[in-house]
Amino acid sequence: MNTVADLGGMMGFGPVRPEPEDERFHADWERRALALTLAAALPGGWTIDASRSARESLPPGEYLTSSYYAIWIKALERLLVGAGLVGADELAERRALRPGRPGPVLAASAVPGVLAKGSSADRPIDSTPRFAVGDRVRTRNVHLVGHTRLPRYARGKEGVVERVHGAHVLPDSNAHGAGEQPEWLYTVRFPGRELWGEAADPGLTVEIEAFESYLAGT
Amino acid sequence: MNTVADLGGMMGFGPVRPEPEDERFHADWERRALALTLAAALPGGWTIDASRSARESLPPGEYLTSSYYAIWIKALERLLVGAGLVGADELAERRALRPGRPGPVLAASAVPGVLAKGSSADRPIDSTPRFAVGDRVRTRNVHLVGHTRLPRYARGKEGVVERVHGAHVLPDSNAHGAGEQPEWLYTVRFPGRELWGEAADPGLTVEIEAFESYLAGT
Amino acid sequence: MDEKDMTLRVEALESILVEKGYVEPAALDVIIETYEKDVGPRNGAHVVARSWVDPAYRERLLTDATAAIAELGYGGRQGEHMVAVENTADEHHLVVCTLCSCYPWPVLGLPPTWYKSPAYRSRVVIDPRGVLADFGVTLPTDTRITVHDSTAEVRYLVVPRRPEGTDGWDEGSLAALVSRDSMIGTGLVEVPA
Amino acid sequence: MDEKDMTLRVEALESILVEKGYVEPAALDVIIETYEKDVGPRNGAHVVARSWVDPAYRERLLTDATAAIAELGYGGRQGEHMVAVENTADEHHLVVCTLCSCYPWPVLGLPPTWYKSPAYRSRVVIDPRGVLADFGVTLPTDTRITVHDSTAEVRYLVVPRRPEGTDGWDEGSLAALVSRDSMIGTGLVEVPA
Repeated sequence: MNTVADLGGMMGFGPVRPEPEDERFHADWERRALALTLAAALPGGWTIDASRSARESLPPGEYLTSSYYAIWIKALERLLVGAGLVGADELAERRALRPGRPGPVLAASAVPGVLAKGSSADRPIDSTPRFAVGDRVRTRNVHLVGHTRLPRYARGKEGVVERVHGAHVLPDSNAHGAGEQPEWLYTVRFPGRELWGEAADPGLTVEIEAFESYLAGT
Repeated sequence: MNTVADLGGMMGFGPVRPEPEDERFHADWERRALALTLAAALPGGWTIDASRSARESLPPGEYLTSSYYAIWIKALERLLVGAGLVGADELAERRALRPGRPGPVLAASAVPGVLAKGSSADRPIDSTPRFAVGDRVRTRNVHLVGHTRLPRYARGKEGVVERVHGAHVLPDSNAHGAGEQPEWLYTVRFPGRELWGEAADPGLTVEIEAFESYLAGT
Repeated sequence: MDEKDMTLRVEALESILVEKGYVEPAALDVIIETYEKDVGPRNGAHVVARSWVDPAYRERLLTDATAAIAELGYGGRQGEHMVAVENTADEHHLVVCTLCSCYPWPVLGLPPTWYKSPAYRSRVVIDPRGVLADFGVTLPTDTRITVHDSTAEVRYLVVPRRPEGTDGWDEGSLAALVSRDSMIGTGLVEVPA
Repeated sequence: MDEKDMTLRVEALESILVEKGYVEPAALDVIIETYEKDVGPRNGAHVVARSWVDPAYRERLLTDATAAIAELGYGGRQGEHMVAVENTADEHHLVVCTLCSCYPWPVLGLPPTWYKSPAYRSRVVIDPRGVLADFGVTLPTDTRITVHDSTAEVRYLVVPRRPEGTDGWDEGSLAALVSRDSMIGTGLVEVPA
């Protein structure tokens, strides 16, 4: 989906404002927003790809005027309503109106293990990788209505395969409940001039991770 | 400039909401916003290109959450402050704090003539057009920090010259007070698939107007 | 957006500009009256209807729209460089300004809100049939669609297809059928049932 | 954004989720404590300092960062697929996620606000030197810059250059020099004057 969340190369957002290393949260609600987002994923049952899709699908003006933890909370509310776990009326009234649905809950005792384990995106696959390190490839010019992870600035561009990772879960499919459909994942490097034209910094290289279906040979 | 105002191909803005033909304004302030914007251009002395640049340079989140007449007013305020005609303090206090600077003013009696005359962008030029109708051209992949009128979706794309207009004022230069620097202006047509990839509507063609410096041969 | 604050903000700006001597209030009234009463889509409908009844005029309109439109007394601001494009059974035209709000004022007046909205500007160049559906318009799948993105000072007028069952109608009756949307390409002209 | 309303909104959401039995409040506290106290950029600094003092570890880190980082006890959520890239006199690395906020949590903790901001995400891929200037960092013009846009589940750790004048320093003293920003690429490591 071509959303305002796909920010690479956009202009007009002003300077970057550095921040001290120990400034982890700016308000207590940010702490709770982080924790709620992580904890609700278990009863919610959605994938990380569905979460990202929900965030980037917020109304564009709202996305750009919300802080990132606010984006998380707004997307979490949508996911909860979408999954039927919370009613829109409950969010509007800001209180529970009905009992919850039974299901898995993240116990405090399970948290360290869950965070330490993480969630690998690597999956077995039957095919061999189509591309090898050093191959020239061209990204496809695709404009999907659904979730995708090929940024707009890197579409239809020629680059070189820099790394071959394993076969990873395909976000385009997994975000929409259409299965993991793992694909080979590559790091592809592009000269700045290929992405941004002749005026680009001559010393600039940009790398992205690209799934095999994002790529064609040249 | 790659701004959020460059909207072609973006997604997530919801349905288009038709409106009756006689619904010209939705509030009285919209009427005044229109008239102020037109009338202030004479004392302001800015070009239409500078006006467009001011509008698209509003903070991106503000641009997307403002109605179009609100965008006009916010840009007008910036232009007035930029030209030194109004102080930021006057806008903040919402009243004049100092006398104005003498200069041209649009008289009521002059309005019909000014609107009827308009303002042609056509200029004399010494060169002959580099491209002719039917020529294949490729738009340049440029990402200027300043104002430009080559939409992002049509950069680095191959098309065919459909019309050759006269030599017109170049917005890229004129918006920033660097002179009119007229260039030949062309209409270029692109198959939908060139712009949006294989999944595009096979019957779609998109045309843009492109200045000569936006184009290269193929 | 806060409508009440916009009212106060614009009132304040007007009073600042008037007090500082940059703007003459009567000039504002003339501008508003011009675009509220005189300049609007009935001008374009006149042009379209004339092209339907007068083949020589149609030819001039399609060859040099600025001059042909001036023949009927329309022109000026935001219509200095006009191009007319004619819908046919094979090809349907749509007009947009993806970058801002460029629109042919002398023939269509001020643009409607939707024309300036991100929803229209973003989508019509990539999914024109989806946009047409929002207007209740469905074209045959084999009708080609050409979208004109007004990225410079050229302005487009779509000449819609003359509906069947209007043989012998006079120019005024035909003009009454021509909607604003049909001259942008988001509507078709139909004879009321 | 209205901070007070966000406070009320998040409180309400928490109470709804707790009352409906979806969330255990104590689990929230453990999550917060983990990322506020345990998991942060000192982990990454440990990894970087080890790579500076132990050439064999450096080699393992650059070959298989996930495994090398696990050797020091770090790993898990948002660090499942790590790649380490090393700054040199010729090449400087920067990490971004233009699409959202992907970041190597086990080694750097939660991302700073600026890392998730449109200002950083939009600009660092097209104007990295401009972004570095916002951090007060100027690189020699002939230093090449490689920007890593984390568009999938691979996460990057930048190994900054070890500053001169630190020969013989032990791992702990070196780690104390390594800032979070230097491991994203927006900072350099320097010995305090």
